[in-house]
Amino acid sequence: MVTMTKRTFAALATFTVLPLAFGSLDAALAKDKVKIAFVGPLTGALSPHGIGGRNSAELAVKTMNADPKTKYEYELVVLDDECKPNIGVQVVTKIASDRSIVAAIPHYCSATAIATVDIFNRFKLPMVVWAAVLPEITYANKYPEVHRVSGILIGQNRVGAAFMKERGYKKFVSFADSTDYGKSMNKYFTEFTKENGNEILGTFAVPPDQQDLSAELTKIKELNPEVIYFGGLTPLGARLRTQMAKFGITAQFEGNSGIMGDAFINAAGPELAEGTVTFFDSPPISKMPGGKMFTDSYKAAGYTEPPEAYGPFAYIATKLVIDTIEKAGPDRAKVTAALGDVKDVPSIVGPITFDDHGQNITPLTTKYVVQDGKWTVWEDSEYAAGKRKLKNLP
Amino acid sequence: MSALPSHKPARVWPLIVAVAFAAASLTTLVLIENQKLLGLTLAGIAALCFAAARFGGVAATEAAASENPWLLRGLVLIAAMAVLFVLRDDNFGLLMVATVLIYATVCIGLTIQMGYTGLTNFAAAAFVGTGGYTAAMLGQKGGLPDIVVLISGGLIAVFIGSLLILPVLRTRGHYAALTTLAFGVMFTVFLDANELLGGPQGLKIPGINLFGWDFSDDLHIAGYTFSFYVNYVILTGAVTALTMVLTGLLDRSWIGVWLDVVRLDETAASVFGLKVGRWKVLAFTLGNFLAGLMGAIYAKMTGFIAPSNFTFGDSLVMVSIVILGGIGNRWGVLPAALIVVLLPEKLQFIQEYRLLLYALVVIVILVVQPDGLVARRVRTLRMEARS
Amino acid sequence: MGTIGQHLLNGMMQGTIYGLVAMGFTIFFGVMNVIKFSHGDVLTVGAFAALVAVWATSALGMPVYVQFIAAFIAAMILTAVVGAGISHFLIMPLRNAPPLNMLLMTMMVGTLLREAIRLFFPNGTNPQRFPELLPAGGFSLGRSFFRFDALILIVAGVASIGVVYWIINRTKFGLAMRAVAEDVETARTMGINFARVIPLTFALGSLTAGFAGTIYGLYYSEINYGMGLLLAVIGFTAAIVGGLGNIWGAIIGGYLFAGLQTLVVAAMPSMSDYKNVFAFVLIIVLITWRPTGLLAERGSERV
Amino acid sequence: MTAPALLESRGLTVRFGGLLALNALDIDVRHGEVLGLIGPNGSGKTTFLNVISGVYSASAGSIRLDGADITTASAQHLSASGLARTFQRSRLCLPLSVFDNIVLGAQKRLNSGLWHNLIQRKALAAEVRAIAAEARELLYVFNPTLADKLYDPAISLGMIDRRRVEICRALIGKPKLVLLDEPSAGMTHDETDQVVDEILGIRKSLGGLTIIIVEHEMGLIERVTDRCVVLNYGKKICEGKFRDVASDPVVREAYLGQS
Repeated sequence: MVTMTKRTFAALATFTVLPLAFGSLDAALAKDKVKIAFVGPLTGALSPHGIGGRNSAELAVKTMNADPKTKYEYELVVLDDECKPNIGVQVVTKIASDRSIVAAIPHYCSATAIATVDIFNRFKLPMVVWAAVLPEITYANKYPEVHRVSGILIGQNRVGAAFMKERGYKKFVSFADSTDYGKSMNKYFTEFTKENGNEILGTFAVPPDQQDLSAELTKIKELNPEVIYFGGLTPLGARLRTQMAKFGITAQFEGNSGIMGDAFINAAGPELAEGTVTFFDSPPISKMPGGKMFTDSYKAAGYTEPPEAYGPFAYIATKLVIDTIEKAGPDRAKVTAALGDVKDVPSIVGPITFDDHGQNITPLTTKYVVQDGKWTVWEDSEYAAGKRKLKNLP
Repeated sequence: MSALPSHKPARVWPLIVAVAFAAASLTTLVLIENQKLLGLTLAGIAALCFAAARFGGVAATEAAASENPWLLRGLVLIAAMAVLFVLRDDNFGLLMVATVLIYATVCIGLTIQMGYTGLTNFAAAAFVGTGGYTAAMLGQKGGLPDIVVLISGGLIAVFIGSLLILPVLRTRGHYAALTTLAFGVMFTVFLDANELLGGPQGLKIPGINLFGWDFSDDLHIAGYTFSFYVNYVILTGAVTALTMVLTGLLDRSWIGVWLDVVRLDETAASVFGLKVGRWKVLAFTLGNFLAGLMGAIYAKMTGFIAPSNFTFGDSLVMVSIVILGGIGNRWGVLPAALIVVLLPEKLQFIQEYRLLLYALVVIVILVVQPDGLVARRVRTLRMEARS
Repeated sequence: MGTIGQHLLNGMMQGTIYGLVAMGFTIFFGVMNVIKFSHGDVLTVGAFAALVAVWATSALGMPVYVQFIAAFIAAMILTAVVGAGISHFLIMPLRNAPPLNMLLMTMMVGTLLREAIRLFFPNGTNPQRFPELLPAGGFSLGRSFFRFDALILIVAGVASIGVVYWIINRTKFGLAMRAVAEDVETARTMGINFARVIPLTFALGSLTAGFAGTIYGLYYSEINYGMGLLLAVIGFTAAIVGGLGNIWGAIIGGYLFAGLQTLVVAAMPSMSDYKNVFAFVLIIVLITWRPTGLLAERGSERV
Repeated sequence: MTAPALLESRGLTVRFGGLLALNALDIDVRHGEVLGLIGPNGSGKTTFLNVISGVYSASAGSIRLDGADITTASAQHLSASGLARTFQRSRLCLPLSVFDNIVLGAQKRLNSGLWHNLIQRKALAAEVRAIAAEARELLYVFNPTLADKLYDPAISLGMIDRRRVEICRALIGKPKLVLLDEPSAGMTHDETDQVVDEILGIRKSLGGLTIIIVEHEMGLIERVTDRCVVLNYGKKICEGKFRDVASDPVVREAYLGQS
């Protein structure tokens, strides 16, 4: 920022356009300032996730700054990637070429992350992806700068398929959105379901902004599956669940990380959401060490928007980055090296260990079911206890 | 026949001042990060432009420019080099400048279509995307030199456009708007559904390499290091400049008149023997070629291509550049592209309120300045008559 | 193929909503020669107004039928006011500007409304549940399931189309509207208050969006800030395919588009992601065949 | 009837839906004459002009120009065969300059090739100079001050000057046959007189120009036409010198019946 402003003045002087008064320089600070960047979708349909993530990252920065023991004063630079790859490339170029930014916590959307990893590598900016879940982000390259705390979507689907098989379900319909996320979800769901010897009666893909699902649902009703698997995000998921009921389709509803969060239950209503099962890469944070502190301080910080499912991941990614800077110093290369050594670092979503691709390999994939309008861990639910029953159980 | 009225040659200094001012404004806007300073600068630039228009500065500049086209071109070249030097290692700034130039060139193509010929095109982003995907697919196969790849981007966009030519020729006004809109919406849906072209996840594309000139390398000139984005700015700048010159010549020629007549009155045009369809096809082709070509460059510059870059919303952004700039004025496209591309970036500090504010700004401009930033002037072929 | 009846009903419901939206487009175009692209987002505003009305009335413990009526009234009043406001403050000042400017302006107004709902409605980015106020259930006929609520809403939608048609063709206000649509100057000399007819027409057209928004909420039980955009695209398409300025054309266009979408999914379920590709290709073919719409726009160009 | 007519229509019929706009019309236009086309509103005068200039197409019958069948010819082809016209409602391109508007009339003489227009700018400039001189000359005949407004936008002109520019646009292409559709429309009586004198002047200087003129203003018709054809409900009801036609009882009834 300092160099930027200086250069701005140089440009102005060169062309003598605007007579400008010099702004007062910031008073000298006790601690050195270190900048880190957060990137996520802040506008558009996915903005609740982006904003929840931003709030959580901000919370981590505030918490660390409040700690007198930290060596540096941290500043969070927040940028909107609109969940579009080209905008992602723009904003990442911006932070990557700003030498005062030491590390980044980027991206909710996978396509955007896949587009930007090359830039992180080119400009040697270390980063920790907080939410995008497609495997390619970490596994299609071997960039030392690239890390990710969120699990890849393969795990959710493997756990999900095994779980459904255990329950005895045999006939599935896959319903995914036509984005990279939905397509990938469908791919792994199909793979694992077939591996388990179960049958997929039909596969449907619709654009995430499609409102009317009646034509698809009429077809699904004919197919009469035991389970409808949904690979997509909350808005379409809630729509599907709602319209399923209107068509009198009583199949069991199975989702994944895309519908995890209160928004789904609010939009579908507690009655319809009841019994929905989902697989997500984190245990309830309230049960994890430090988790309650996160929830409480998030509330205390006065954020009106919920952190959403991946808020805790943004929080731990930010915290991890800051801890690493504290240890290694505010230098991109040193931070990159130190991030490579992360192993069994405790966090509110479980211990973090990066493999040689920078992927966190210890996500605690957890099974959830909606019970009385709340996401409940399967093992703790009345469903597991046999007091309530999933739909269509054979 | 009486001799043509004699003119005093126009003074050239307003032109020099104007070009220097434009270069300074561009550099400043790209560099400024501080919000207050940005606001001040914008206000300053607006005030100066207003004053220039009020006291005849704009007219003087135009007169000087149209009488000394080569001086203008030379000045622009010098100014461009100065800007490049100041921004030499600012990757983001250079990326933004190249992006602005790409948008501007696409919108000059749209100006030929919508501003001159009156062909509504709400699928510009789809044609840009066609060029980008062509570059991606040809790049994957490999073997072809990049110059061929880039030009193929334009040609394939023309080819895809030719599938639409029948409805475009047969319909007018809002009906034509619908055909292109439908095509634009269809394009993204198709890319999302289609696995061959990378699907919604998109494709990676290597950078440009023209005749051994690798665009991914930083430049070292006279002890200074220039970011590799300078390559892209040079390329896009050259294409934009060439497009501006050719479009200017087109506008100031019989063809320019015919295109205008086709837009303004098809019946009169055909009664006086103009082959309306032929000129529409020419305009549609030129515009789509530019869109495809720039799409190929853009895809190679950002290194990645995905359907969500080429939505109806993106087409709308391009149409709004054309309208905000002053429809039919190719010069207006430049400041409009700068504002429309840079503003959302500079508004990052208001985060989720950006789109709201952007919509508001566009509405205000439309109400206050319905002719756009730089209204189109009446063409006078007088210059040609005297030379 | 036992589900033809089901698909027919689905298509009818969708077509009714599309037709209502297209009818708005055509009313605005008929009177002012403008495409008001914000129409879809006005519909969203209506749906959210209806939601608030239902929340308020149910919090006051009112019976369901009061909530039902309140939803429609709130939606229609708010959309009428918004529509008249847009016409007065934004469309009238620009009425002599090129049509493209108007199109861009109304698209931006749409964006503004959409973003305003997203940012200022509590939890506005997330989809909202719309309470079910109509009797649940239905009856089966063969392998088709006829929902009561769908049947009621189709009847309501068709009735509202009839009412609008009646207003335009049988009332004094409708006469004034049609006079203005025919020729502003003549209408003026006939003593028609131009400055009053225009906002009232926009209020009427927008109010149908409020009505459609409420139907939408009741039928899908879920509304969200972004639903208007696609509806605007489809409504615009339907109005154009039918022939701008022709109410019947708009309604036929609405049912046609719904029919196309349904047909693709019913015939080729595995290609459902190509649904809109097919629908739009057919639209392009149709418009090439009839360049001024199925029911051609009235009045050919005078030479 | 020794020499063949320049334009002849035989059994020319135009239908719009159920409406019979032109009903089996036989009209001859001789070389070098000024033919007046008159008749009450809606009698088919303008429709006749629109059919022969290729704006509408005939439902039945035939049209020949200089012996060649042009019944189904496109407007472009007709323009190339030497036909030019003005319109009842001014159809100038208002945002364009007077020069641009006039140049449209000379379109077929100009080189519209891309190479010529973009690259061979010297040749283009020579063309511009030549056509500008011609346009100036033509405008000068009408109104000397108009010649100085060659590069003003058409929108800045008054009604009468716009009409003049339209007529210049029709004349600059050196047509064989000019169709004037209500040249007096939108102008005052005095202005009309002025334009009539100018048309007569031009005709004299060009020599041998054939004109069909559609007009309501009977004074104008009386002064300029050699012959008149009277239409009613798409049918020819009378033909001859204006003086004879004007006194014809059938014509009088047609006009009276209308008013």
